[in-house]
Amino acid sequence: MPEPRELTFAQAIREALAEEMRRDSHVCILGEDVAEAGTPFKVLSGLLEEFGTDRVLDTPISEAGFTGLAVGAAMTGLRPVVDIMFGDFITLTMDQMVNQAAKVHYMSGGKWNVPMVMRTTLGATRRSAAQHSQSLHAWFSHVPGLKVVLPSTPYDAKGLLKTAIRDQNPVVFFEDKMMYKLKGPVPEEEYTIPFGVADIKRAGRDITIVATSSMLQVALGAATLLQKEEISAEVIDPRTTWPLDEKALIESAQKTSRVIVVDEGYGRYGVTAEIASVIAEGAFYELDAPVKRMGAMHVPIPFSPPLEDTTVPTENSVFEVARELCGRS
Amino acid sequence: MPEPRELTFAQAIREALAEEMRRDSHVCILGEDVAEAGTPFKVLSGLLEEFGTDRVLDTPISEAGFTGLAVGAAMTGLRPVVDIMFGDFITLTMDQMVNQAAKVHYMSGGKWNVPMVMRTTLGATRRSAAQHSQSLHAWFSHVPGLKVVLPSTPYDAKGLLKTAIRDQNPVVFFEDKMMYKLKGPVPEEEYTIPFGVADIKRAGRDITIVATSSMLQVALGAATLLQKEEISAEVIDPRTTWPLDEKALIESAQKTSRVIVVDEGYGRYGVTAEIASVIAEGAFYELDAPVKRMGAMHVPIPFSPPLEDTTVPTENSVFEVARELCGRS
Amino acid sequence: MTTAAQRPEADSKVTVERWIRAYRRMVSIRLFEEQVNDLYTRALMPGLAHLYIGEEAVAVGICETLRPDDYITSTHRGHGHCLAKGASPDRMFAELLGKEAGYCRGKGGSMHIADPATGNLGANAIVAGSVGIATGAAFSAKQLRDGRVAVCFFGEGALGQGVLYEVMNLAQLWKLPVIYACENNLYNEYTHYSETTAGEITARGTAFGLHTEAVDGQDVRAVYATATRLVERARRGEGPAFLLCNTYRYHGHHVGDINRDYYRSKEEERRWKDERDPIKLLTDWLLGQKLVDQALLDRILSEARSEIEAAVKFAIDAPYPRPEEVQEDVYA
Amino acid sequence: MTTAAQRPEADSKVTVERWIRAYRRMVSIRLFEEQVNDLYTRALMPGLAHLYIGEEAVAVGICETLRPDDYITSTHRGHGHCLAKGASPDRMFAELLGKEAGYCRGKGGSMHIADPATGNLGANAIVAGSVGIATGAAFSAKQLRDGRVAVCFFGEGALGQGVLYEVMNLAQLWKLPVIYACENNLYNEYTHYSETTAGEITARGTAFGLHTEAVDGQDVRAVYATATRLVERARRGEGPAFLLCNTYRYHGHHVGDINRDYYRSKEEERRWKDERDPIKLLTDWLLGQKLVDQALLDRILSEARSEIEAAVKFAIDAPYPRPEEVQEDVYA
Ligand SMILES: Cc1ncc(C[n+]2csc(CCOP(=O)(O)OP(=O)(O)O)c2C)c(N)n1
Ligand SMILES: Cc1ncc(C[n+]2csc(CCOP(=O)(O)OP(=O)(O)O)c2C)c(N)n1
Ligand SMILES: [Mg+2]
Ligand SMILES: [Mg+2]
Repeated sequence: MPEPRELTFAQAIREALAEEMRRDSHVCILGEDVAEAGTPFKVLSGLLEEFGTDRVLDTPISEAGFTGLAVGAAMTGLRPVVDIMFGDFITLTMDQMVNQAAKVHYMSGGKWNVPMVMRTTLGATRRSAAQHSQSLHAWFSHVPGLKVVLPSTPYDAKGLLKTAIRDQNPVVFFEDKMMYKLKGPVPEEEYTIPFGVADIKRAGRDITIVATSSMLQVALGAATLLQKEEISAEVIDPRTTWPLDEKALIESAQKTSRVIVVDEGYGRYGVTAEIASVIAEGAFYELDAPVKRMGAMHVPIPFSPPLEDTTVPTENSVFEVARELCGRS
Repeated sequence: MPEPRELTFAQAIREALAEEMRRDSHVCILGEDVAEAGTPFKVLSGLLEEFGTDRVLDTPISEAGFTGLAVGAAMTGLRPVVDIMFGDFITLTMDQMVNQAAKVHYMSGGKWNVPMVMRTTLGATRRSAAQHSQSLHAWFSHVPGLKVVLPSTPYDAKGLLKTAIRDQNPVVFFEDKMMYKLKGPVPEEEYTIPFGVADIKRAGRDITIVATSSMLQVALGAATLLQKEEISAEVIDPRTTWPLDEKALIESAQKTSRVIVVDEGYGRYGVTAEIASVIAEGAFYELDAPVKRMGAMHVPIPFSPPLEDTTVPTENSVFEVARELCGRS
Repeated sequence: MTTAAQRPEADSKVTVERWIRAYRRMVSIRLFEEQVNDLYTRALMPGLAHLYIGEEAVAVGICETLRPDDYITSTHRGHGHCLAKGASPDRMFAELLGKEAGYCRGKGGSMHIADPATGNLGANAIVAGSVGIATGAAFSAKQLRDGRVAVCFFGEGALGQGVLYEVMNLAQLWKLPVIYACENNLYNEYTHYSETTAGEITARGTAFGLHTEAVDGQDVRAVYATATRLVERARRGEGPAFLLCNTYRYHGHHVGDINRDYYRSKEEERRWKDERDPIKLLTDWLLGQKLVDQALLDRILSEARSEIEAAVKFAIDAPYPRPEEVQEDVYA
Repeated sequence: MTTAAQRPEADSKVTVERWIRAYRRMVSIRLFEEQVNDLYTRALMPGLAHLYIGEEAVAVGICETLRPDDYITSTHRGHGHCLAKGASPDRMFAELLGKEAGYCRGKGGSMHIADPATGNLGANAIVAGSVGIATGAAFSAKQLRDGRVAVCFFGEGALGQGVLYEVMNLAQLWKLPVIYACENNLYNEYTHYSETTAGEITARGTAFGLHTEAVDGQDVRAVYATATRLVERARRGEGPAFLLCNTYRYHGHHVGDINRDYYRSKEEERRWKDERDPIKLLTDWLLGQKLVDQALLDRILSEARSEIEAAVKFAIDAPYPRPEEVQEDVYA
């Protein structure tokens, strides 16, 4: 049989957008430098040429303004996909997303819908310093009315983005900016991936590593290191923080009895806290050790490389924590 | 000996501000309708008369603008206290607080400080609907560089606000808008309360109820109901979510072996998740049951009273969960 | 400022029926709001409400020129806008009382009335919270070429919110059919707008290239005449406009704001009520021009009164939502 | 637009020494930025940087009129502002390389240079991120009556951010000593400003009541003359001002933006470099007026070059921060 086709993470995103824009003329893209430039990360290159300036629109540097515009556009027949260049800039859109987009359907008693998608980025180690390196997805995960997606592979990125665009609700889609060049198999055939379904990226027996987005590769790397020590690690990716596939996470924990949760957001009051709590409660009687949480160090991300590199979990740090959790030393 | 003096929560806040403004001429107040009106909740009544329009300033309806102005003012010699009328409006200040205030000290290598305080509110059941009822303190607790304070009594409110104003860092101070009329003892003498020190509001043996802000009274009420069933509940209030007094929380959990965490923020990805995780890890070997979390229902707060009343934990719901946790049924 | 007097041609275009309809609408809004105040004082309404009394000519004058499928967005002081766009009082009252029969099944309350059937995208409790939504609706109208126009109502306090300038810039760049209707009733809550607003309000629109006009917001005929020109212009694809409507609220910022002496004088309130009342001005003109007789106006008034009273009764008797509904409508 | 020619009185006030100093500053900034580009291409600098080359006259013309204790806030394209306000190249380079000797001990990098000693409140990587900070510094200056002025540098792309209008309104209401210096270099990243900016840029200032002027940003004497008037005015307590400086960046949006044909022509770039270069314009004037001879300018150039080269060497040789430092400076 033929080699499965490989695409980069960026190509997978672009293909999902292009397919959905062909399928549904109401899908349009709004953001800064999304048209001619195709974004600074070149993720959208070519879409302007295919779909034209009516459907791929460069905006002023007005994150609140064009996000708010997208909310209204979504309520009135369009399916806008807004591009927030760096996840750090969602700070400017919180009122539009949280007080407006997330609540319109509920406040109107179910009368108005907001089928919009916000695409943005997360992740550090790009030497971009404190205002261009945050992973703030925990905030949106906290808000009823929003759905939050964290793809970790090209395959997931494409399938989840198509689902996001077809969803009737506001969806926030976080892309790891360091992952755009990562390659992975993506079939030619049409497919979508449902929200709220975790994926076991690597099956194992001795310990569960729950990993999101940028941390999946780190977890898989750690799992390989653990293998050398005869520790069989299961790596599971919830893929969406809301809806959250609690059942799959708890079952994996019940099976292995040891759990590490790794996410690139800040460790405190972040995504790892919710997932760890769900598991600690759901697998209370099966856990042999406390659930360990690993996230970004509780500091603004520094610019200096030797400092920045200490702020995020790595294959080795996850490996070490896992070894210890499994009683090796 | 004489009756201890009683003040309402609002009076305690006002007294803390007045004392600090007398002590330090650099303290000033900025916000909407804070001067003549003394805020819609009348918390600041009288301050304009004592300190004048140079130090109590009415602003336009520009939360981002005057919060940003306060960041710069704090860097250059003042100690501004900004008033954000409803906690729901912090959505408009996230960039100023998170990308600017929280990071200035770190990004400048420790050169600039931002000694400012943001006072705002939290809490539902005021029939104010989805955009005036949120408790979003989890967001700020997630951000390194900020400190977050959640007073639950007039005594704590005064002592913690004075500490906040004297702090060299940006501090966010959340007040339960339903608590302003609550009375409690507040001594005449000067005092402050350090951050990061939890307070045991009621000592107990059988179960620990960790409660913040608006949920303290609920927890104390539940503890009274539990007493009738010979269940001795310990009620502990962390008072600041950052810094967090992990030691005190863990010790209480180790002592009682059963824990409920109650906070009025949304239950998902909220403050209860972090506190529950800290306890589940720190008291892993002492806990006899999973840590239970209780927060606001995962819905935008509805207007209709019979609906709204079901969205927040109550004395009875906490009581029921506690009973079950203690194996009564 | 534009006044009806200056533009007879506008009047010639409009028929007597229109002014009678406008009269009925303004009267209904006022009676509706008086009932809201009454429900509050009788402790029958949960929470608070912001009354539109005194500003009726703005909502009515503008909505009179809109198509049923045109869009509006409203504010915390939104009852007048919703009624002017065609909402029915009974379901509005039901919403204000948190009842199942309300426009939002009780979930929204006074500040969140929304109704697709009348193009009402929703009132909003965030100051300037709906400026993005209105602009987005105009964006859809342009993309879908359905000829609709969106009107964004907001108080002058919303001039303090930067997002308004962000969306006006977008609207002008993309020539979107949206009218930004600024209701200057002189106060942001308890603070006079002159303490919160630097420069000329109309310059806030022209600075972003918007066609900008100011109108006497107490003169429903002037509001209608100006709004008609701006709406037709937008419908023709000539772009957005900024319309400053100078008006005044008679009551407190909300129903609980009773003692107002510390921020405005009784004399000021009296002057507006006696000399600038929109219903009185229209009445005097209709009678002065002999277009209607007092009897007709009296009949309209009593019809409106019975409609409003029936609506209140409907709402009071209506059932609350079932508790389970609290979990519905979070996601579509 | 104001040009130096129009205001001889400004020139008469200023001494030859000032223009020689301005020449030295502009040359240093250009040489500094050329080294930054070089460090990037040689892969010696982590991350990216946004070069100020072509815009030197704006920062130098404005900072020349400021007191050492006056405040500035800067942007992602901030090297020129920091140097013009007095930062030393060696510690700047050290910061760009993430070294301990850098202004921020390596924690900030290119986009976050800050230095209390020169009144630099910090460069900012959020577009319009420092407009609140600059306005707040002016608020402190007014409250503390210390006679300081704050200059807020920002690119025309920041006109898209609503918070700018919120703080300009506050500054005008409270008569704060702050100058909003808008550097219009024609592009927001890869998009021409005309696609993102409706109306006249100067109207964005006047709409909020600010005293507003526009100046040729390539003519350091014109910038200085105009800035001096606005700064003195602000210092006298007469309020804020908006200063539009028309300029151009020669290089890409950042050092990695090499192929620019898809958003602007080589011809356009050539015209600005050949005809509107700020250093060349000042040189021609100085020589034309016989105020200096070529030898002096050559000496200044070579002095500047050796200073910059020494600074680069200092930074390359400087040590990185200790890993433990990552946890320091989170809280004061
Ligand atoms: C973002 C935000 N800030 C503050 C408030 C509180 N608030 C409600 S109404 C109001 C005044 C609004 O004044 P204006 O826009 O003139 O409307 P008016 O009440 O005069 O009709 C304020 C400050 C709010 N609802 N939203
Ligand atoms: C809030 C925000 N949105 C987007 C960006 C990404 N970004 C960085 S620079 C830039 C363009 C800025 O253009 P301008 O303000 O004209 O400054 P210039 O680069 O031309 O000096 C953009 C969009 C950002 N840093 N901050
Ligand atoms: Mg008003
Ligand atoms: Mg530019």
